[in-house]
Amino acid sequence: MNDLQFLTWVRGGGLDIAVGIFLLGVLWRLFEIYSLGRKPDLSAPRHASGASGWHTIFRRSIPPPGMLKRSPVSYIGGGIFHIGLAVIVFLFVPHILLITNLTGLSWPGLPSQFVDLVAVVTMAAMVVVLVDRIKNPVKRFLSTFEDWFTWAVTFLPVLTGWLAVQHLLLPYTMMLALHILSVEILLVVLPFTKLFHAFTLFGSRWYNGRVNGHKGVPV
Amino acid sequence: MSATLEKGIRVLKEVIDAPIASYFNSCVHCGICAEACLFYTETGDPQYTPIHKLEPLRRVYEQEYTLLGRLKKMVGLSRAVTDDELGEWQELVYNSCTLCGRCSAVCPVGNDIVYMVRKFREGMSASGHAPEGIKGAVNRTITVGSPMNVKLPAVQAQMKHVEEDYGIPIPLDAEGAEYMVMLSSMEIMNFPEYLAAVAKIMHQAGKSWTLCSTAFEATNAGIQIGNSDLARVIVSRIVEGAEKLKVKTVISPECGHAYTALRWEGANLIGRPFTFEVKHIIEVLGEFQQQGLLKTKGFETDRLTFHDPCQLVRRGGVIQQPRTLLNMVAKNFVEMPDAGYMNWCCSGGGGASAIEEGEELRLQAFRKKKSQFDAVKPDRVVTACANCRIVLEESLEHYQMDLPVIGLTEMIAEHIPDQAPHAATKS
Amino acid sequence: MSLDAIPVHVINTPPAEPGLSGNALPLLREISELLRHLLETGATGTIDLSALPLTPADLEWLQDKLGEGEIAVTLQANGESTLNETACSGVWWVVHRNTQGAVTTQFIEVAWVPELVKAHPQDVKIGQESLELLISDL
Amino acid sequence: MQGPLIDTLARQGITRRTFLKYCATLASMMALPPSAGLAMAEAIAAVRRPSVIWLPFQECTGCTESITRSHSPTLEGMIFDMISLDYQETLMAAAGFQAEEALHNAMKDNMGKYLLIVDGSIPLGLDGAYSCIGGRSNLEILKEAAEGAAAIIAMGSCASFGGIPKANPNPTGAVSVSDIIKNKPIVNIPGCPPIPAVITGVLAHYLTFGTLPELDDKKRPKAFYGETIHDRCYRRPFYDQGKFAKTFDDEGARRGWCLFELGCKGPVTYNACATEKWNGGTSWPVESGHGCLGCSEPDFWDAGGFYKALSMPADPLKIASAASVAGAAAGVAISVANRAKKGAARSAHETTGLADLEK
Repeated sequence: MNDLQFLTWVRGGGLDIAVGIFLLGVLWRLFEIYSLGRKPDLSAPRHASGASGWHTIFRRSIPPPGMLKRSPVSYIGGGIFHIGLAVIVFLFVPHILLITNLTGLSWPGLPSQFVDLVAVVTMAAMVVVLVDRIKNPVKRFLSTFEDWFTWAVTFLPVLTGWLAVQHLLLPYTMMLALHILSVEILLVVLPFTKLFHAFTLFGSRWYNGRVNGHKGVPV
Repeated sequence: MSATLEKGIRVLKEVIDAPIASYFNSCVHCGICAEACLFYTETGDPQYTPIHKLEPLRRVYEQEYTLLGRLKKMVGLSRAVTDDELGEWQELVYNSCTLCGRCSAVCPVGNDIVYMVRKFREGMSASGHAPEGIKGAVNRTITVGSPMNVKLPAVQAQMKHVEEDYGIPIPLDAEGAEYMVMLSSMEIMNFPEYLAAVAKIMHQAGKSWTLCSTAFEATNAGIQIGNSDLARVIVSRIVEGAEKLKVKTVISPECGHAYTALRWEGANLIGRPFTFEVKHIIEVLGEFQQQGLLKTKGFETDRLTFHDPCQLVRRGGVIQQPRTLLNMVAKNFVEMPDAGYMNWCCSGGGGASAIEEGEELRLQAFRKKKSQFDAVKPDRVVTACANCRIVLEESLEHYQMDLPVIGLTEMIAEHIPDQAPHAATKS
Repeated sequence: MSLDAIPVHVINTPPAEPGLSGNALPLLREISELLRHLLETGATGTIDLSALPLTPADLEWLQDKLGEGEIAVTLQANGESTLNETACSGVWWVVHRNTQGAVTTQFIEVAWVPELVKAHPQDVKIGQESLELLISDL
Repeated sequence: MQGPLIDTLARQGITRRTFLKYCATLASMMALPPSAGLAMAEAIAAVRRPSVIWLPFQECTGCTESITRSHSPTLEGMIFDMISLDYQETLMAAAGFQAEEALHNAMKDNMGKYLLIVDGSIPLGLDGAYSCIGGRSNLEILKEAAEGAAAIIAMGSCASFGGIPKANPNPTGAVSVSDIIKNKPIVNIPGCPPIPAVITGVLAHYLTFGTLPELDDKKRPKAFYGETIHDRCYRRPFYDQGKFAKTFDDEGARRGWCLFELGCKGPVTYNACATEKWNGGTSWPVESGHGCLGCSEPDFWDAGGFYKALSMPADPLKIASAASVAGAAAGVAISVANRAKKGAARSAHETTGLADLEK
């Protein structure tokens, strides 16, 4: 298989399979998790929960008072790399073209030089959180194979994408193919690892917010 | 004599629900919950990371309720939870967790870790892994009616004292009263001033109230041990008493877990909504103050600070009232760092103070509280939870700090001008 | 044949490269180094401008800095070539064009005289022979 | 026509300076140091012409056309004066047995020293019956000719990678030269057709230095195939600014914006079109308003459509709906099983008494 054949496969059959497994996994896992249900809360609410669930979904992205100082690497490093990933995935022009092709939705992107910078910053932040995971006693204690694995699976698409754009290490065709392949690996493992927090995070924050809202605890 | 691992696992299978599933799937091992837990911050021991305290529960969830977990278990990639393992986890689930809820408040993915610890304790108690200290408290509450072996005659003796000292009658089993006042054993035994304070306040407000002879004890060790069946027995007594006396509102005493048990868990335990309201005494005082029924005279001039009981702030939503009340009677009220929503626990809540073998760890964790005190150097500490109060007093003594701890209700009551019995309430 | 012969209307020409890349300044230093070398050893040197990442603005800047000298040589060899001395003596700006007039290569040559200007001995010999022949025929 | 090349050129009216200038340009193009131009000129001017055998196989003669009709016939043509082209079916006057004799003589006389140029792919199907010359299959001829070659130049995409004959479903079983010959140095000069200057450059390099130029992992001369079309494209600034033509006749197309969205394969195509251009530097595909087809890359014909943007997957949602249904079905099945399990645990609940707290 040569470079272009490899690229053709990852853009064709490979992507079909990856997207298929991703969709299958996401739906299966969402059903599996949320069908367990919960009992209605019979205690009288302090006041109606209202939008507390939604509030929490947004507010939990910001560190609570005093926590930034206690866990700066997690908050700053984590914040940067999550925002960076979002910028790269949703505001890099070739990625928008892909999304447009799939969904018909389109929006303006950012200059490629800027996205390039974001990619470098994102990778730096990811390396910092990795070093923190190795050095911080709590993170090291909690970490399992899955944590290292998912870090790599998230890092590789950024790295290969950046190398491809920068024409480093390997010919562009090969690098682009590897980039797409790494995204496919990410898609395949996402529903079955902790990366699924990209979906359950909203449910978890919402549950937490609802319970607090019910009790009148600030959310 | 019938607690088994199998029973514990079965109970866990019962209590695992969608929020727990969502929480476990959301955890990214970021370790931020550890930074919010005083048992980690004061020991530096990563095993006290809150989410780690739930590891057996996570495995039960994964192995029972996820397809991949079942496969992993089948091929030996995921070990089954063993009885010995649960035994090892006792220290993590009980001794080193006060259900303070700071972890739930900071988790970036929104996991309510305390919710899960509470549920995990169901399985721990059903498999016989609850600590002896809490088991004893539950035992006494169920058989005698109070975790500290307090019986009705002791309460009656107290009532008599108060009536004599203040000339205010204490109603018992008065049907149709607006408020039914609950006590905690701690107050009956160690802080008798509480009853007098409530009497003075009610008298000034001109509200009808009563104690109940069959349900005077508000604390619920069943919640602390994490057993709904036993918690239900205890809470049912209060529901029966309140419904028998047809009261409008049941007042939880200055006790965090009593409030949680009654206010948030009670209706769910008995499986139907209450026919009466449940309020913490501080909420009631706040209402009286707003309605102009609470009048105080004079001010404390020494430096005071307020220790927020976890169950009142993070798990209960009562944050502003104690501050308003304190400012009514104190000139020199200072807030500790992190006070309010993110206040640090006294280190002995959630049943932890009943665990003898956990004392050393508890005292170590108390250093967090101590640092808060050291930051503002108060002359006295005010709080609104008898359990916090006793834990603070004991710990302060251990660290040889001369820092009196007082109840907020008592302090308010001290500033209520003496009044003739049955005098008009509007002065 | 140039594009003009074809009835094509170009709506817009490719945009000019923006500004200076900063690559021209080091070139000046290199030229100065080559001149020093020429003076010391007599060895010539050449810089291939087409092979360097220079923008049109860079080239303009360089040309401006080097200035115009006294000698301009034009060579008609399968397209025009110009070999012009810059204001800096010994530095020659060499441009080769193809028959269409498009620039194919550009060099900076540091030499007493550009290599291409010099007559080759073999060619001189041929010239001499034909001159001899011419004389003998007279 | 033996003797120094320079004399031959002089007879054609090409002066030494013209030749020097040509060599300087060639050296610059090949990214050789400026001094190499002079060395090249001196070496080539004096060299004895090597024998070259040109074998056409399964091909369309486009490559030959490209070379022979290149922009300055005298100059590109003089490369053919540098060599002794002893066999080229399209160009040679000889025919039939005479031609075959020429081939065999050239091979015998220059055993181990001649250059072999191949254009066209080699069909392996039906024992090579799809393409025969003088009753012998291409495979047979190639093997025989390769035996005595000093080096082989595979001209065009067919000889380099199999090209269009190899396109799916490859009915003739076409393969490239390097699929067959493993023991000789091979230079691939892919392109459909390849750029004329590339082949003259490779020949000049061989004549000057006696070696083949530096090659990449696909055996292409790095000097010409070192960068992608996209890297050197004059429309690249528009790509960086996110300005794309959406159709061939929209405002963006008129303004000369990037053709990426119209399927340009520039980013994955290694060739020198953007700098060398075509037709004597007049223009090249992208400048004429059409995206690069990627013709110099292996299997370009089967790379997912000429007009589909590189970022576009072929048909990613082909199995998406089926996968979604399967996922939902799996989810529902697990949900039902989980609820049954939870229900069973609940109905088996034994109310805990005080005694049940103990083991």
